[in-house]
Formats: sequence, C-alpha cells, structure tokens
Amino acid sequence: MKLRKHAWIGLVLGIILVGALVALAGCGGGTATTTSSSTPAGEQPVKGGTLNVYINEPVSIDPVDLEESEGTQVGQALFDSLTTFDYLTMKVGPAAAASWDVNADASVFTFHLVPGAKFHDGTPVTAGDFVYAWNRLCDPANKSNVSYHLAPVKGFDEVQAGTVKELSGVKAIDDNTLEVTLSYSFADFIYVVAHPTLAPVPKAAVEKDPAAFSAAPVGNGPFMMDGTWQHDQSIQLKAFADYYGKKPNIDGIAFKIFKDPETAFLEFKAGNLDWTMIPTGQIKATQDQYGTSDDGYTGNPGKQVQLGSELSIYYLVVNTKDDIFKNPDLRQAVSLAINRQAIADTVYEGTRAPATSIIPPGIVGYEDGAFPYSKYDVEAAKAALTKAGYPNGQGLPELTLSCNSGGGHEDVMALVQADLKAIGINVKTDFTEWAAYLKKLDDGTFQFGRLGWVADYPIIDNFVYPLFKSGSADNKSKYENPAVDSALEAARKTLDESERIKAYQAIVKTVGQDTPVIPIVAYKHHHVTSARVFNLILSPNYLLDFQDCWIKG
Amino acid sequence: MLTYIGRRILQMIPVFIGVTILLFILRAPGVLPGDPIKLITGERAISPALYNQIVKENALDKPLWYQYGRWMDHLFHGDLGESYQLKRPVADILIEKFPNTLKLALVAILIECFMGMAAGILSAVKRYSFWDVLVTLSTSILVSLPVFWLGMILQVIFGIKFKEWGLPYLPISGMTSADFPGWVHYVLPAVTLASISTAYAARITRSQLLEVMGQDYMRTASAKGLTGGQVIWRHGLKNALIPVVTYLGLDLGAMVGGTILTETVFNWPGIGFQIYRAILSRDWPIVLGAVVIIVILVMIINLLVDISYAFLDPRIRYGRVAK
Amino acid sequence: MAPDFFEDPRRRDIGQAAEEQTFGGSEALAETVVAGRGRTLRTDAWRRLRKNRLALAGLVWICFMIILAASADLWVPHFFGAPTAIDTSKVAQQSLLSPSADHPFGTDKLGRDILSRTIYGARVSLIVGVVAVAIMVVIGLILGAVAAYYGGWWDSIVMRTADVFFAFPYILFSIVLIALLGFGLQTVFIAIGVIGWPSIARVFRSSILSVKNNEYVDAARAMGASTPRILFRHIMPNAVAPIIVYGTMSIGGAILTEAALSFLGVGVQPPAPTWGNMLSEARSSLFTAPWLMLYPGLAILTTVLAFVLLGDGLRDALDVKLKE
Amino acid sequence: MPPLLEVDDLHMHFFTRDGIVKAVDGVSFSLEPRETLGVVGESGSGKSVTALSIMRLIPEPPGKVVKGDIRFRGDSILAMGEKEQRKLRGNRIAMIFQDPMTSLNPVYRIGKQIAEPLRIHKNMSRKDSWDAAVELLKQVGIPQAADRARSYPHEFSGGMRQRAMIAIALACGPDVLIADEPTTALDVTIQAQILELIQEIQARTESAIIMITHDLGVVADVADHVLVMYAGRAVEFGTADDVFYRPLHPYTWGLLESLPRHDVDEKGQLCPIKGQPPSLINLPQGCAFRPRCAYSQGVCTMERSGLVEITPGHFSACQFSGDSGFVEKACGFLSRER
Repeated sequence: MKLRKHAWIGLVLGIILVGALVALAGCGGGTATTTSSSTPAGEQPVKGGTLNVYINEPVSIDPVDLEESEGTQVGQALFDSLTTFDYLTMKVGPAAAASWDVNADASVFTFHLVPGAKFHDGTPVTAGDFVYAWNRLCDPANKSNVSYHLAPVKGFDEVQAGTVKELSGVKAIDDNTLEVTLSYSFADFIYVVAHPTLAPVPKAAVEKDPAAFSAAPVGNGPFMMDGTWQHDQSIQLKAFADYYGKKPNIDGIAFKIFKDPETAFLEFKAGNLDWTMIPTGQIKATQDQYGTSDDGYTGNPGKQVQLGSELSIYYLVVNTKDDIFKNPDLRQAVSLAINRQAIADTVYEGTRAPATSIIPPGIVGYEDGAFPYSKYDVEAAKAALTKAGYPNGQGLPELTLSCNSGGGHEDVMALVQADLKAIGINVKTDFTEWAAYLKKLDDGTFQFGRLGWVADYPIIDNFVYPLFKSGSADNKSKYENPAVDSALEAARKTLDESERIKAYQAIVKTVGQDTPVIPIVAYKHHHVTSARVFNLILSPNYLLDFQDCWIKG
Repeated sequence: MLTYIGRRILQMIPVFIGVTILLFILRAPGVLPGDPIKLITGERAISPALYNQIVKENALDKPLWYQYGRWMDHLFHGDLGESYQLKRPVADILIEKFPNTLKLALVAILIECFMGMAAGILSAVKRYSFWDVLVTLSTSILVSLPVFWLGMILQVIFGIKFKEWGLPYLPISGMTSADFPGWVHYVLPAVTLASISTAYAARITRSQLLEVMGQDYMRTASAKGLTGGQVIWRHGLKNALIPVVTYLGLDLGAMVGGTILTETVFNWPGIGFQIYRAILSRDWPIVLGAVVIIVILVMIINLLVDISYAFLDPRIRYGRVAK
Repeated sequence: MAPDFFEDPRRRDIGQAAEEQTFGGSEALAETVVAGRGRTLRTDAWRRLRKNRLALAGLVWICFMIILAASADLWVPHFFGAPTAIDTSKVAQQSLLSPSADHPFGTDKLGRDILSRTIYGARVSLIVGVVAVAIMVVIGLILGAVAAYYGGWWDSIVMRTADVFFAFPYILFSIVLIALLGFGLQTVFIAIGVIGWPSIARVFRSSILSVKNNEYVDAARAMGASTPRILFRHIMPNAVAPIIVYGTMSIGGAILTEAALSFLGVGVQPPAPTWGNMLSEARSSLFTAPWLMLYPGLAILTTVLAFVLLGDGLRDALDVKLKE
Repeated sequence: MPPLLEVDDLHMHFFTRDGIVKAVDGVSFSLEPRETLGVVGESGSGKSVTALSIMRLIPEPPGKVVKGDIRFRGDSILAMGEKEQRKLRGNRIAMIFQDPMTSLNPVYRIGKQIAEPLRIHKNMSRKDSWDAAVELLKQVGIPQAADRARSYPHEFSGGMRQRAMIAIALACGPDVLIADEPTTALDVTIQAQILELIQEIQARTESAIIMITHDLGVVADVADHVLVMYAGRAVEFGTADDVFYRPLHPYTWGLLESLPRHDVDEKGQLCPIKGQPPSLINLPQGCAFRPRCAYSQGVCTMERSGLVEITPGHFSACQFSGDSGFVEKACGFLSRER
C-alpha cells in the first residue's frame, strides 16, 4: 500500500489509540474506597422499596420442581412449607403447620395447619392442598426432578411406578389436619417437610392452566407474583397483603436473571442490584470496598460481604473398584497430600474452608475432623504411600484425575495435581464436558474425579445415606460396606434425637477411615449486599430471608 | 423469476433434510457421550420414574428412523417437542428467545450499514489520505479483535469507568433495567456484535467503490458535468453497494445463530446462548428445534438477498441465467 | 459479474465474501507504465510485498511470535517459570501479583507467570491456526477439485454438502463436533478444519473452473495427459495464489475461533496455557487484576492482525481477485 | 473573435512512483465552429489524454498541466473554477467515449441517463427531460424510442449503446463534441453507420467535432484538419487532404502504410510500423520516433524538431520534411496512388 506522507500520522494516531486503551485497562485496578458505614444498631426497619436480587435462570419456580438454588430462592418467597429450619437456633420451627405430633416409632406425623391462612388468590390453605401438591410432585407425568423428597412416604413407589395416582400415606383428616404415614421410621422427616418444594398448591389454580401456573405460581408465602416470569430477564414479586405470618418490610423483590455472576457483578457495581454473587477473584477487593458481615450471613451497610458456611461440600470421588484405588492406603495418601488451605485461599480467596469431613459445618451434628485423613500432612502422606506399596510413588502408574470442564474446577485440579506430584504421584487431568463426565462416573470408568454435594436438609443422613449406601445411585465411589449399610438403617429408626445424631456421627467416622471420598473444601457464601439494604440474611442453605430485611435510601 | 424462486426453494429441501439427518445422527444414542436424560438431575441420580416418563414421551425407546419420522411429522404440525431440562415446549422457548436475538442482530446490521458504508465511502473517496489509512488500519484491527474481549473492554470503560468518572454511562447487561430506557441496552451489545462485520462492510464498500470509480460510466457521468459528489452518490454507490447488500444479508443470517459470544458477555436472553447450553446438556429437543428454525431463517434470508439483487441490478434476470 | 455468482450466492460464505475484496486495488496508470519488465511471478510478488509496509510488519510479527514460541523451552522457564508450574506451599503469596520486574506481565491466581503463559499460549494458537488451516485446505482442495473436475453429480453433492455446513451456525457446529470427539488440542483443530473446508473448496473450485476450459488444458488433455497430471501441472499453479491468500487469512480466523471456544470452556483444556483459556480465567478478575485480561487479548489481537495484514499484502502482491 | 476552442502548448504530465509520465508534451491546435478535427495516433500517443484534459477529466493528482492553456471562446478553462468548468462539461463541450459497452451505467434506464445532463444544465423537470431524451433517441436513429428509453444498457446492442452515448453527448446541444475512438469497439458495418450519424448530426447542429482515432481511414472521410500525434507530441498537422495525400512525417507514412487499402489489389501488403511506442518516462534523445524510423539519420538522435510549417497550413516535426526530394522519394508511391 502506498501511503502519503501525512497518512503516517494516521498510523501513529492508531497506535496511540491502542496505547490509550491499554493504559485505560491497565489502571482498572480499582481503588479501594471504604464505604462510610452506618451502624445498623440504631437503625429501625423502614417500610417500602423493591429489593433487586441476582439469580440465574431457574429451571422452575413451581413447587412441583424446586430443585436448584435459583428456583428454590424464588419458590421460598412465594411458598411456605409445613416447617422451617432456623439456622440461628439450629431447630425446626413452625411455618404453615403451627404444630405437629409424631407417633411412638416416628412413622406417623400429624401436622396442624395455621388456621385462616390464604393463598395469593384468596382461597384458604387446607390440608387437602398439601395432599394435592404432594401427589402432584410424585406423579411421573409431572416429571419432577425432586419427587425423591417424598420417598419415605408410604405409597411413593406405587405412585412413581404409575400404578396408582395417590400417595396412600398422605391424608387430610380435616381442613387443618394433615396426617403423613411413612413406610419406615424416619425421625428426621420434620426437617424434610421444611423444603419449599413440599409446599401446598391450590388445585383450582393449577388445573385451570398448568403452564400459566408454572409461569406465575399462586402460593401461600409472604410474596406473590407481580406479572409472570420473564424468562432470562426477571421475575417480579410483591408483598402479599393477606399473609398469615410476619409481613415483610419491603414492597417487593425483583429477581434479575443473569447468565453468569461476572455480568451480574458488573451490574451490582453499576448500582442495579442489591444482592449478588461475587465472582471468585474479586472477593478480597470487594471485602475491602464494602466491608464484611460479622456473622457471615447478615448483610448491613458497611458490612455487606457475606462469607458464611453453606451446606455444600466439594470433594474428590475415588473409584473404590479401580484396580489401583481399591487400596485404601493409597486413597489415604492422596487425601493427606492435598493442601486444602492453599486451594481455599488462592482459588476461592478464603471463601471456602478446608474440609475435615464429608459433612460441612452447619449440619446438625457436624464434627470437626471426622475424616481423619482429611488434612494436609506431607510426611503422613508419604508414609501412607509407602504403606500402600509405592514408596515415593515408585511403581505407581500415572493416575487420571477426571473433571468436568467449564465449572471453574480447573484451578483446583491444577493444585491437586501439583500436590500429588510433590509426594511422587504423577497425575494427568482429563477434562470432559459435564455429560460425558457424568457418564464416566456412572459407568465407573474413572479413577478419581471431582463432585459436589448440596444438602437438601441440614441433617447428616442427607449426606451419608445417598453417598455411601451400597447400590445408591449417588454412590459414585461404588463404596460397599455392610456395616455402614446396617448402621444407616438403624440410625434412621433411632427415635431419640441425640442418640440418632451419635449414630450418624459414628457412621461418618467409619466412612472416613475407608476414604471412598476425599473432602476438599466446604462451601462458603461469597455474596454481597448493597449499601441501601439492612439485615438481609443469607442462610447456610442459600435462602435469603426477605421478611426481616429493609431498604433505606 | 417465479420459476427461479421455486427452483431455489426446491434446492433448500435437500439442505434442510441434510441438516436434520445430521442432527439425528448426532442425537443417536452412543454418538455423543452421555445420556441426555440422566443429565436432567445434575449430580444427583435421576429417579427411574422420571427417566421412564421422558423416554416414553419422546419415544426414545423406538428406532431412530421412527423418531425422525415422528419428529418431522410433529414439525409439520408445528410441534417442536418439549425440552428435557426446562420441561417447557420448545416452541415457547424459541418464541421467547428468537426475537431478542433478531432485534439485536437488526440493530447491529443498522450500525454496520451506516458505519461500515460511511467508513468505506470515506476511505475510497479520500484514497491514500489520512482517513483512508485510519479506516484501513482500524478495520484490520476490528477484524482481528476477539469479540468477547472487545465486549469486556466496552463494559469496563462505558459501564464502570464512565460511571466512576461521573460521565454518562451505559448499561452493561441484559435487555431491561429500571434505570435506563430499553433501547440504551442495545448500544454496547450491538456495537460489539457489529464490530467485525462493520469492518468487513467498510472493506467491501471501499474496494467495490474503488472498482466502480475506475469504471467508464463514472467518467461518462463526470463528462455530463456532475459534481464529484453527484458522480459518486448517484452513479457509484448504487453499483458499489450491491455486493455490500449481499454481505449484510448473509451476515444477518450468520448473526441469527452466531451471537453466542456477545450474548454470553452481555447476558442477552437470546437464542445463541440457549442452543449452546442445550448442546452441553444434550437437550436435543431445543437443539433440533432451534437449529431447524435458524436454518430455515438463513435460507429465507439468502433467498431474499438473491431476490433483492434482481431489483438492485437490472442485469440479473434469473430466468436467463439458469442454465 | 459472472452468472455463477448470482446463480447461488450461498456458495460464498461471509468471510470469503468479505475477504475476496481487494483492498489495494490496481493502480492502473502506474501499472501500464512499469509493465513489461520481465520478471517471474514470485519475485514480482515478493517485490510488491516488500513495498507493503503493513504486510511486512505483519510478517515480521509472525516470525517474532514463531521464534518466541519455538524457543520458549530454552529460556522462558529459566527467567519467568514454567507456564504450568505451581508451588502449592507458596501459591498464596504468588497469587495475582501485578506486573513487576520478576513477573513483567504479573501472575494469575495460581501464581503462574502471565508472560510465560502468554508466550506458551502462542504455541497453541499458532499450532491450532496452522494445523486447522492445513486440514481445511487439504479437505477443501480434494473436494473442490472433485467438484470442479468431475462436475455433474459430484459437483452437486459436494456443493450441497457445503451448503449444509454453511447453514449450520459455525460456532455451534464446532461445539457439537467437540462434544462428539472429546476435548483436546486435536479436537479443536479437527473441528475448525472440518468446518472450514467449504470455503476453500469453493475458492479452489472456482479457480479450477476458470482455467479448466483454457486452451492449454485442452491441449494437455489432447496430448493424453492423465487427469491428476493435468490437475497438478496445469491447474494447481493457477489456483495456488488464491489458496495461499485465503489460507493466510484463515489462520487468523482459526486463532480467533480457538480463543472463542476456549473462552466458552470447550476448547483446549486447562492447565494448558492458551490465550482463550487465559481470557476465560481473567474474566472473574476483571477489576482486581485487569492485566490478566489485557495481555492475552493483545496477543490475540496482534497475532491475528499480523495474519490479516499479511493476507491483505499477499493478495495485493499476488494480484488475487478471488471473485471470479 | 477568439477561436471556439484553443489548445495552446498543452503539457499534461503524470507524476507517478516510477517517474514523470509526459503524456501530453506540447500540443496546440484550435477549432472553429462546424469544423472537424481528426486527431490520429497509436495507443499511448496522448490523444485521449488531450481530449480528457479539455474535459478536465484527468484526476489531479497524479495528472498536472505543467504548461500551456486550454481556452474556450477565449476563456481559459484551466483558470476557471470547478463550478464554471462543470457548466461547460456536458453542456458546451461533450464527449463520446470509446467503449459503449462499459460507458453506460448498468443500473439506470437509458432514458434517465440521457436526461441527466438536461436536468443538470437546463434545469428541466423529470418529465420534460424524459421526453427530450426520447426525442434524442429518435434523432440518433433508435426505433421505438419511447419504449427503448425504458430499457437498461444491457438490453442494447453495441451500436445502439453508442447511439445512446451520442444522444447523451448531444443532449444539451454542445458547441464542441469530442469523439474518442467512437467506432473502435464496434463491428465494421456499425462503424460506418455511427460515423454517418456523427456527420449528419454535425450538419444539423453546427457543432465542432474533435474526432480521435488511431484509424486514418476514419478521419479521411470526416475531418477538415488532421493532427497526428506521437509520444505526446504533435508530429504533423494540416488539412485532411494535406495529411492524407501529401504526408510529410515518416510516422504518418507508417500510419498510412498500415491502412488496409481497398483501392489497390487485394494482395497489397499491410505494413505495420515496427517496434513499440517508447516509454513516456524515458523518451529517447532527439526525435521520439527515431528508433522506429526507417529514414533516421545521425542528426535525429541529437535534436528534435518542433512543428515547422512546410507548406501553408501544413506542419511537420521531421528534420527532413522541408526537403521535398526526401519526401517525394520516401513516400511518393502513397501520394501518387491517392
């Protein structure tokens, strides 16, 4: 190309433009400014305002399929279940059921509903609505992912098989009395019925137009739909005037739907969100800028970053049927070699805690250090490796660490790889997409990989039964221990709460010795509230308390 | 002309069948790893009742050819099936998402049209000047930019930094928000989406215009006593812009399915991201439905581009060209 | 405007439609003046390329990147550390350091040196670019030759298949292919190569068609030359220039596609350092560590730009007008 | 009264990367109303550049008039502003181009293209200009002009397009009509028709015509005066009879010899001029024609002759043109036979 002399000015200008861009992006370090913190001590709740909340696109906001966190977040605002779990006292309390009775062997539960409670359309909430909702949940035609919540209820298997339409174990004695019969003793069932997916639904509204109901569910909770679900955009809620319980301070909630936390966080920074997830990598800076919540759960101006424990655990699943990994000493060696603190500090910037058990903090009966090998001890790891028959890794073939890609697990896997290399175990990583990865886990064609487990209820049973019971579909380690199996059945039948907890704690210790799974980190929240929101609590099971927060300014 | 259109529509049929067969082959069990239905419940195992229900509803236990026939039959009755994961009719999902992508694409095409053509005309008319070099260089840079990187930079500068500096700033994600009128949300995503194509449009405009400016009829026009501007405006542009129009048409077609990156960066509730997610979760009803609609749309757009040729360029008479 | 172009505009994909436009144009007057000094095409093209300062800058930059990438093992780990080396005992202190003398581009979350990763990232990008385009060209040449030389049904089948490929959204198609083949470097270039062939096939097909009926080809045929011989001796030399130009530009495109796929998490898998992976990782630290985003992005931009400028220069130098 | 059009020592040079191209390097002539001037020369001799310089259609840069002037009715066109120049162009001075196939805009109807100069220069309405265009099409011999005006160029044959081009040129009734090789691209039979048409028009409209051609045969029939150009310079100028029957310059002789002659026997040899026209950047020293000239002598390499009036009104730029013996001897055969 021929250039006229002064045309080179253009070239120079272009270069300067690029340079300016570089400089601009370079100075984007974000100067930490401390927000002037108003102490919430003297603050009184103020009425009004709409809370802008970040969520991902939910799968469903209808109780028939409240599975993942996002839909559940919306569902719990729209619906009240029979009971509720109070994380401050670690006790189950009343919600739609004012009280309940349990029979002697904990197989029949009788719930007494709050009289006069209404659905958002004004119809009364009756025991029949629970019966309808639970049958609806179990009917295969409704394709619920979460019908398993009702698996203990008598008649569940028959309904699932499609032979009958109604759960034989659920009866409305009268409008305000619901009787539930289980097919086995399960004292923890009162924790189960706290789940929002077991909330009542008004039959008339559902059957008029099921699709419309799913897009704008009519519930019995403190908030009601304001319009319908705008897919991928927003779900708007407003306070329900006839709510039977404590009425919220705020007028409404706008759940704004984002594809990823990065974008949402940008919106938060731009002032358009009152609560969002902090992308990992920006947590420290966000703490510096917005201050950290004292208890990790309650967000108040100046103390806005929530870093409390969640009921989730991140672990490595080891294939106990693998020729090499069937050796428990090797599994223990691997577990001892992993520097969980480094993972928690660098990858998660301290927003996850090193896991010392498959049970995370926040679960009733949690014990620190229940998994004896779930700690970082290089010398012990080397000893275990020698005991396993591979001194300094000699004779040990290269191991394959499988993982699904795109979930942000790459950094964790890189650190695990580096840790194992340090004691002489060579590991190669094998990333596949989620679909292929899950197939590997199901087929048992893996050596070790990663998984996470999120508790539905704050009880140990919710971890150990699905993960370690022989033949359980969620038992990807293919762990088989008859002693654990029988202890599990016994624990479920134990009526006394403290006895039961002890029984479960013993099971956890047994499993910990065998190390079919290697706990890595327990999840913590990494969320932030805006400076105008007071007392916004994010519970360990990832539910926001919309009733007690208020907005000012 | 009508026979031409008819012939073109006939030509579409094998392409359509090819695309759908290709998708069904990919969908066949064992081709792509992973059981789509087991994915529905994520890390938790799926209940047999739910599994069987979805197999039954989708006739997944039947042979593949039967499923293909069934799917085609449903398609002709306007039924695209139901998403495994979202458990909603695919048609509903597409009706929600397609307009968003189309709207964004149209705004992007408008930007391309004006910015691209203006830059192309400027650099062709002022050839070898400062402006020409600027346009040439900036179009080269634009086509070399990763779209998602550009999007991120725009977000930081116009969404975050501008706000920090107290300047008028722009929304950085989504289609709606309380603080801005709806159209403002289009600015950054549309600029990002249009970036590469604007550069191409500018390049095509420039080279076409330069070629046209060397044509004898341009000299004829000057010899008539038209001003330089009139010559380019009246005689040059109409000739030069015909290929640009083709390009824009094809580009609109490409954008209908190719906006995943922009949609991801700007959280745009469009079809591209939906398909991407559906592929990863093996939600075949959505993949099939969306791709089929995209293919049909692209074919229609291409046909319209061809037909518009006949109106723009009188030399084209399809009936005669057909061999 | 040749009728074939109008008969089916879909035969030209977007990139091609855009790239086939000449940017330098012919300088008719100067050309007539200097014409007729006997030179071979190659030296003539080289002379013209040398005069194009932008294209030359592109070439120099590409050579620079190749040298950096090829020699990386010799010096990069020594000065900046290996691109995947992690010391878990010190990772907390090494994490997210801003640019300094030790780490001129800073470090990422796991304490890995960004400069080192950027240099090693060039390997992946260049390899993906070159190999993907090589696959693209080989498939495209074979199918383009078959379509053009045999014509008739062969032509229809190849061109309709190309239509099917074009009808499918490009990035989605790559994702499906990657899902089919599993993750990995090989998969990425196979996916890009397999999807890109129709453009090459069309360019090649039209080059062949434009010379197929030339007299010298007829003459060769009359003298009993075999079909492959005719293809290679008479047609290839004429078709090679457009392929070189299109191939050069496609390398830039392939690098961008690789980055996009890695950005979406379906490309080359971590911990392998690729520019797309680095950008994907950087997205979560947009505010705290903007340099994470800056350097890989600039690396992609400059490298792709270099190929684009070189491609433009080659097109002008070889006087290729792909639209025939 | 000044002449209608006067070209005075015009030097049009092009400044390129490779050097200065002296495309026109000192050409002068003048034109009176109703007069026809033939300009003859090979490709690259500068005849088209001369015509385009008059129209001011040479892009500047790279072109530049380094010396000389062009005057229309005594007013320097070069000194005029762009606006006044445009008022002349297509209005008082019009041009017909060589290739009718490419000189019409393919996307507009013929009628619109003919009407365009009328709309610019005469401020005619769309309707009036269209009617005038149809009338013009009739005048240039297009049957069913009203229908044909609605056609696009590609629907016209070559001859019809050239008629349409002529109609465009004639639209405003120009004083000077420049025809740049108007028949070169046409079939032989059509060529004659077009030439006839041009003559007919001249008779009717009293325009002056500059007929540019490489074919001396064409000018012989129509021109009053003939200007022979070589390498950017005039080498011979005179009346058509003078140049045709009493040519003085060896280059003119070469042109005449290369004419197919219908009046002598069929076997008469065509004698093309040997060699190539010189590069306009590096003109040979002395006479530019010298390397190709069969009669060159030592003196030709030393200096070049300007145009010299040999007989009244008949100029030549050959050293030896004044030597009637030389002329007789060298080309006697030509003049005798004609």
